[in-house]
Amino acid sequence: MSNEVSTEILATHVLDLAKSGKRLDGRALDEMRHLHITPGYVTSADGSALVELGDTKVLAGIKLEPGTPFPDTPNAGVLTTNAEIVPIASPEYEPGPPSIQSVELSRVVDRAIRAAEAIDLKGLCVTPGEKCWTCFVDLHILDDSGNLTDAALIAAMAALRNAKLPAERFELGETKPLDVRHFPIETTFVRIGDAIVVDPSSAEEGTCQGRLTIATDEEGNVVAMQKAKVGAFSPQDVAELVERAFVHGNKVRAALGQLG
Amino acid sequence: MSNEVSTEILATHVLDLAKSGKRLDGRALDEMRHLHITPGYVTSADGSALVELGDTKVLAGIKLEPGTPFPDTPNAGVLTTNAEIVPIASPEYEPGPPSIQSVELSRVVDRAIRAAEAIDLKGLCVTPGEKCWTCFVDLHILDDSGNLTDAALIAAMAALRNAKLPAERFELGETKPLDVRHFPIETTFVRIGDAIVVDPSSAEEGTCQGRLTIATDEEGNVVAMQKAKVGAFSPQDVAELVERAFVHGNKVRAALGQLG
Amino acid sequence: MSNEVSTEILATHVLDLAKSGKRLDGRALDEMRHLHITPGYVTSADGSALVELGDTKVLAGIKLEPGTPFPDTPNAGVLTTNAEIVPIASPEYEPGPPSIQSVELSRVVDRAIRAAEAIDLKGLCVTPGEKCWTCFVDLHILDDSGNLTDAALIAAMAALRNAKLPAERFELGETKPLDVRHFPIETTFVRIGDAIVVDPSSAEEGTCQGRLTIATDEEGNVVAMQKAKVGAFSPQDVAELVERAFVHGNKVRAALGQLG
Amino acid sequence: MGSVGAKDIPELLDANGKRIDGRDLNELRPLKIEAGVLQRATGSAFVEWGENKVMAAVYGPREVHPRHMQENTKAVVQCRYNMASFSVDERKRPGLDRRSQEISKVIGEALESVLFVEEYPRTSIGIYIEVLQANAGTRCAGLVAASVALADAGIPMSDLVPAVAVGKVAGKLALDLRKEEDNYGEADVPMALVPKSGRLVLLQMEGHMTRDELKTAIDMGVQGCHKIYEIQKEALRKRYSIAHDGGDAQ
Amino acid sequence: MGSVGAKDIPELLDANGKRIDGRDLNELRPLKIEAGVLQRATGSAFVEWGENKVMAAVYGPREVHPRHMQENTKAVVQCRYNMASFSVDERKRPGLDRRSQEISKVIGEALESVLFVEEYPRTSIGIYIEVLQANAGTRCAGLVAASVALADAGIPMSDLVPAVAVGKVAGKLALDLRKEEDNYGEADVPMALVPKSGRLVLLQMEGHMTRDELKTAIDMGVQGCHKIYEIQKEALRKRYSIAHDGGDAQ
Amino acid sequence: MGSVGAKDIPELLDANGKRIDGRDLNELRPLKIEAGVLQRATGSAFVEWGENKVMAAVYGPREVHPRHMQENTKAVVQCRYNMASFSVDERKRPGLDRRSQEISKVIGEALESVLFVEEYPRTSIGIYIEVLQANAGTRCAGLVAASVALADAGIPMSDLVPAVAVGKVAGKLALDLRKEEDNYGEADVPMALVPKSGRLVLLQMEGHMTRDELKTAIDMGVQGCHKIYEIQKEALRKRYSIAHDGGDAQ
Repeated sequence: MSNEVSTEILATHVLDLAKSGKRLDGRALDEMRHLHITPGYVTSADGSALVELGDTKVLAGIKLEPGTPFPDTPNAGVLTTNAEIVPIASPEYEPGPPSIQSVELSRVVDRAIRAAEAIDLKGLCVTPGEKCWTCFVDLHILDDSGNLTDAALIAAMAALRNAKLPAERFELGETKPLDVRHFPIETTFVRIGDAIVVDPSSAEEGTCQGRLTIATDEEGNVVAMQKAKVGAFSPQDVAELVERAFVHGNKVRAALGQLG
Repeated sequence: MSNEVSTEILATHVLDLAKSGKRLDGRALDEMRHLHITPGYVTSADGSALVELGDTKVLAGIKLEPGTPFPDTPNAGVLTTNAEIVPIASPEYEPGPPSIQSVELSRVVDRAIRAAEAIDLKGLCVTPGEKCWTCFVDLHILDDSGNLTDAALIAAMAALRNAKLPAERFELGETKPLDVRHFPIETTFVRIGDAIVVDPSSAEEGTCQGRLTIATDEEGNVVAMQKAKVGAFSPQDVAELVERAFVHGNKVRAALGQLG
Repeated sequence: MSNEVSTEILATHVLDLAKSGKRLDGRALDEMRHLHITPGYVTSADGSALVELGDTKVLAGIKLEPGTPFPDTPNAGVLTTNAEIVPIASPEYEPGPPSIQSVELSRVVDRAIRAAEAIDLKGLCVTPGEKCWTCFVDLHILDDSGNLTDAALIAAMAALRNAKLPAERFELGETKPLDVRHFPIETTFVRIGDAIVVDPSSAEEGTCQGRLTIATDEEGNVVAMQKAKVGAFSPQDVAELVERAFVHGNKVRAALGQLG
Repeated sequence: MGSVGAKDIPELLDANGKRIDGRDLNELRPLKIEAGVLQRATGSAFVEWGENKVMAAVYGPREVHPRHMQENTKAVVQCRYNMASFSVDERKRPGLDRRSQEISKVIGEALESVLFVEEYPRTSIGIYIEVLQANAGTRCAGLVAASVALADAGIPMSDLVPAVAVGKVAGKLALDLRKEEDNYGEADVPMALVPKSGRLVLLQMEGHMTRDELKTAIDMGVQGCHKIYEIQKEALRKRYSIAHDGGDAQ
Repeated sequence: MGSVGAKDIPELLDANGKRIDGRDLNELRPLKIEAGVLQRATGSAFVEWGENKVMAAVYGPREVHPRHMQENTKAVVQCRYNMASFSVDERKRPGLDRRSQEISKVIGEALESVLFVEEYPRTSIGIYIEVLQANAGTRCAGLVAASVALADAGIPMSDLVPAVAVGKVAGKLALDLRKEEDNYGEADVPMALVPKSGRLVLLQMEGHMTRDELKTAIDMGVQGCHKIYEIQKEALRKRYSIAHDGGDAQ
Repeated sequence: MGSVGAKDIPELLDANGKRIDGRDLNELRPLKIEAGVLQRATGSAFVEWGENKVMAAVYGPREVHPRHMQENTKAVVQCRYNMASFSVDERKRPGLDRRSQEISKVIGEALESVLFVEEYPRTSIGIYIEVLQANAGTRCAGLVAASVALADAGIPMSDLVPAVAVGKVAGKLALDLRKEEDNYGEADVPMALVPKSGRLVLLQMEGHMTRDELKTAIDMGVQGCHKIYEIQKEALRKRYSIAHDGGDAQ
C-alpha cells in the first residue's frame, strides 16, 4: 500500500513540475540525457555496443551464423531481433517467458531496422532458397532507467555498424564488415499532462498519459511509429512530434556517425 | 462465496426440476437444442463449418498440408485434431497451455473420427514412407453453453465433408473433395439425480452426477465412448443410453446429410 | 505454521543427537543404510536397476537409440542423463518443469559417469559425424527418503552394467552388452553441527548445514565433487571426507561387483 | 508490409485509379457489426469487414487471480488478441506468437484509455478477440469489435473507439488496405480514434512516408474512423432495441 | 487400438480358442498388489499385473497452493498418471503428453466418485500414478493401485474401485488385453466398477462393437472387476495385519 | 572439462612452465571490480576478470510473490545466473539451460551461507548475475561480483566471498583457468571461500585428481581467494569514498 502511495505522490510531483515546463532531473522538455556509446564492448560477439543513455544501459550483441532463407524470401538473409529485460535491470522482473514489454521492445526495434532497410538483407543470401546468413541482434537490457526503445535501437545500430561477417570461420569466403546502408533512429516522447517530453526517465514513463515512438531515417522519411501506454495524442500532436523526431534523430545520427 | 451459494441454489433447482421430468430451459429429457450448421463459414480454411447447438457455438476449420507419414503407418496420411476453448467462450478460461478440458475434448472427437474410419487415411498417402497429406482438424470453441463434444464432432464432420484437398496449390495433382467415408455422431448424456438427459446445457453439466458420451456410426456400430465427470452409470443405464444414442445419432445424420 | 514448528523441533533433536555421536535412526555416523539392488527390474528398458537405500527408492532405466553425434565430438556417442523426482516420491513435488533439485541431481550423476569415463562413448560411434548411439539414462525417483545422489548413481551404474546394445533391433549388427569400463561411486555427507554423517536421511538433509558429495573411481581418483545446501566445509574437512569417500566407495563397488 | 513473397507483384492500382477490388482510394470495405452474439460473455460483438471475420467478448469486472496481480486503485485490463489456426492461408500454430502479444498490448492500452478503471479497484476486465478469418486490418477489426463488446457489457466508457489503417499503395495513400495491398504496399498506418476528443489511442506505422504523407494519412484515417463510428453506434442501437422488445439477439 | 504397425499381424487366437499367452477369453493376467510400499507418501500401493508394473501414492488431505485453487465446500482431487520414459518400447519423452493428461482426468473423476470430498473443504488430495513398465491396461492398473493407496492413506471411501478392460480380438470378446491384442484388436473397453453399487465410474471405448457385443463386454468386465476386488481387499488385509503386528511393510 | 573439440589440442604449458597467456601456474588473470554500477538495483557490481565480463545486481529484501513462497522464519534467497546469448563463441539460446540452473543453485546456497536470512522473515533477496562475455571461470566471477553487490546493497553478511577455480593442465595444477585450459585440461575445481572462517561455501570438481592433488589444489585456491578478497574490499572502499564525497559512482 505504501508503495502505491509513494507512486501517487511521485506522479503528482512530476505532473506539477511539467505544468511549469520542468522535469524531475532538471532537464528541459526537449532535452535528451547524456549519451555514451562503446562500440565493440563484447569481443565474443561479431559486433557489439554498450549504450548508456543517462542511467539507462543497453548492451547489443550481433551474431552471424549460416542458416536457411525463409521460403517466401529465398533471396534474402534472415534478421532476428530479440530483447531481454534481464532481472538486474529493474525491480519489475518476473520469472518466466519474455515479458510483454520485452516482446514489444524487440518488435519495435526490429521494425525500425527492417522498414529503414538498415542492413542489406539480400546481400546476406549465399545460395538462393538454400543458404543464407542469419543475423541475430540480441539486446541485453542492463539498467531500465527509462526510454529503453531509443537506447536499444542506438545500441543495435552501433553494434551492426561494428559487426563483421565471419565468413572465414564458416569457410564462406573472406571476413568483411556487415553492409549497413541506412540509419534509423527512434525518438520517444511521453505526455505528462499538457506537456510532451522527449527521452523519458523511468519515473516519467511510470506516470505518463501516453507514449509515442517515431523512427526516422537519414533521408527524411518516417519509417516506423508506435503509440504505447494508456493515453492519447491528437493528429496535431503527432505532426509536431514528427518534426521534433527529425531534429532529435539527426542529432543522434551525427553523434553516432563520428564513431564509425 | 456468493458465487458458491448461487451455484448450489442452481444445482438444487436443476435437481428438483429433473425429479418431475423437467429441465431449466423447458426441454423434454430427450430433446436436443436447435441445431444450425453453416458449412464453408471460413474461406481461408480448406474446409470449415460453424455449428450452433442452442447457444453453444463451435467453428471447425480444416487445413490440408503435405507432410511425412508416421514411421509405423508408412502408407497412411496423418490426422491431427486440436480443440481450443478460447477465452471468449466461457468465464472459466485460464491463460497457459490448453486446459485439460480442451485436451479431453480434442481426444474424444479425434477418437470418434478415427475409430469410425470417417476419412480414408490411406488415400492421403502420396509416397509410402515419405510423403503424405496431414489433415488438421482445428476446433475453435466460441461459446461454451454446454455439450461441446457433440457440437464439436458435428462441426468436424461438416467441415471434413466441406473440405477440398488443395492438391493444385502444392503441385500434387488435381484439387478434389476430401474422401469422407463414414459418419460418426456423438450423443452426450448427463445424470441429474435419477434422470438422464441428452444434450446438456452448461448449467446441467455444472451440476450433473456423471456424463456419458456415446459415438455411433451409420452402420449400427458403437465406435467410441467416454464417461466423464464425477458420477456413475450402471450397466443397465449404459445399455439404455446406447439405444437412445442410435436414435439421436440417426436424427443428426439425417439433418447433416441434407447439407452435402 | 505448525509445520514450521515441527520442522524446528526435529532440527533441534537431530542436532542434539549428533552432539553425542548419534542419529535419528540409530545408525553410526559413518554407517550407510541397507542397500538392495535389483538389476533388470524393468524389461521394457535396454538396461535397468531398482536401488533401495533404506527407504529411498530409485529406478534407473537405460534406452539406447540411433542418433547423430554432436558436431564437436564426431567420433563419440551421446550420453543423456535425466532425473525426475516424480510426485509419489515426496510431499515437496510441484507441477511444472523439472525442479532445480532434479536438474542438479541429473547433472551431478551425469558428471560422475562422464568424468570417470564409465562407459566407452567412442565405442558408441557408428559412422563418424553421422550416426552414433544415444544412451539415455533415466532416473525415476520413487521415494525420496534422503541421499538421492548416491542411490541414483548406484542405480545408473547397475543399469548400465545390465544394459544391452540393441543393435539387432536397429539392424546395426549384433546385440551385445554395453561396454562399461569404470566404476564411479558417489558418497554424500552432511554436516550436523560439528558432526559430519554419511548417507543422510531426508530428516538429516532437511536440517543440515552443508552437504558434500564426492565421487571416486576404482583406481583411486576423485572424479567429481559437489557441495550443496547452505553451509560450509573447511579444507581439512574435505581432505578427511575424501578418505572416507574412498572407504565407502570401495565397499559399494564390492557389493555391486558381485551382481554382474 | 508483411512478408514479401517471391511471386509476381500484382498491379495494385488500375489506369482509372481503382484498387484491386474496385474501390476508390478513400473507400472502406463493407463493414457489418453485430452486438450481443455470445451467451456466456458479459458483452460481445461480431465484425465482418471485407473478408475479415472477428469475434470479441468482454468478461468482468470480476475478481483477479492470483491476488497479487490485482491493483488497489484500479481495474486491471487484460487483453488477448488471437488468430484461429485456419484464419490465414498457411496454417498458424495455435497459441499467441510475438505479433499477437504485441497487438494484445497496444489494443488493451488503447481501450483502457477510454475506460474508467479507477471505478473498479481490485477487479479485472478481460477483453478477448478471436480472428476467425483474416484479410489485413485484423487489429483494427478486433479493436472495433472489442469496443462494441465493452459497450454491450455495460462497462462505462468515455466513447466508442473506431479504428482503421491507411496505407501507401503504388505511391498513393489508400484507406483500409486489403491483403494484397498490405503485402505489396509501401507503408501501413493503423490507428484508433476517440471521436469525442479527436485523439488517437492507437497509432502504429511501418514503411516509408514523408511528413506530409503521414499527415494526410492520419487525416484520411480519422475520416474513416468517423464512418466506422456510425456503424458501431447503429449496431448498439439495434442491440438495445432488440433487448427492449423483450427478445434477445441471436 | 494403438498405432497399427507395418509388421505382420500376429495370430491372436489359436485353433483351440486360446490367446497369444495361453489364456482363455475370460481369464485375467496374474495380478499382485502390495499396499504401503513408499515411506514418504500418506498411502501407497504397487501393482504387478501381467507385464505391467505400476506404483501409486496418495498425499493429503493437505493445504492447497495457490490458495485461489482451493474450494470452500470440498477437497480438490488432483490426479496425475505418468509413464516412465523407459516403460515402453520406444523411449517416451519425460512429461505428460495429451494421452496422459486425459487418463489423469478420467481416473481422477472415477476415484472422486467414491470419496467424501465434502468432508475435507479447502484441502487437496493428490493421487499420483507412475507406470514403470507398460503392457496394455495401464490405466486400469493405475486405478486399481490408486484405489488401494487411498485406502492405505486412511481416506474414507464408499468402496474400493477395481478396473479392467475388455476387448475384441479376432472377432471375439476377450478380458484384460495384453499389448499385441490391444494393438491388433478391433475394440477396447476399459471400465472401473464400484462393486457395492454395481455402477461404473470409468468407461471408455474405441473400435467397433454392436450393441449386443458392448453389453456382453460390460458384463465380462464387471465379472473381472469382482475378481480384482478380492485381490485388492486381500492386499489391504495383509497390510493391516503387518501394521498390527508392529512391523511395517517392506 | 568442457566439450572436447575435434581440433588439435593447443600446447598448454611451454618449456619454461609458462601458460598459454604467459602466466605462472599460480598466477591470477587481471581482475577489476567496480561497485555500484546500476541505478535501479539495491546494490550492484561489475567484474572484469581476464576476458570475462560479469554484472551482478541485488534487489531486496522485498515482498515475496506469490505469497505461499514466503517463509515465516527467514528471507528466501533467489539466485539467477544467466549468460547473454552473445557471451560465448556459438550463440546461446536466450533463457536458462540446465547448466545455468545448477550454477544458480550452488551460488545461491554459497551466498546464503554468509547472510543473516533469519533477520528478514517473509522477504526475498534477489541475487542476479549476467555474464556478458565469457572465458572460463564465470561462476566464480559471478559469485565475486554478487558478493560485492550484496555489500553494496547494505545487506549484512558475515564476510565477503571470494571465489576461484584451480585446474589440472598438462599434468600440473594451475590457478584460474582460461578457456583453452578449461577445454583441454584434465580437471577443474571451482571453489568459494569465507576468509574469516577459512571454510568453503562452494566446491565443485570434475576430472581426475589423486587425493594429494586435490588437497594441493584446494590450498592453491584458498591462496587465490585471499588475493581476490583484497580486490573486493578495495572496490567497496572506493565505492564508499565516492559516496561520501557526495558524488555517485558512474
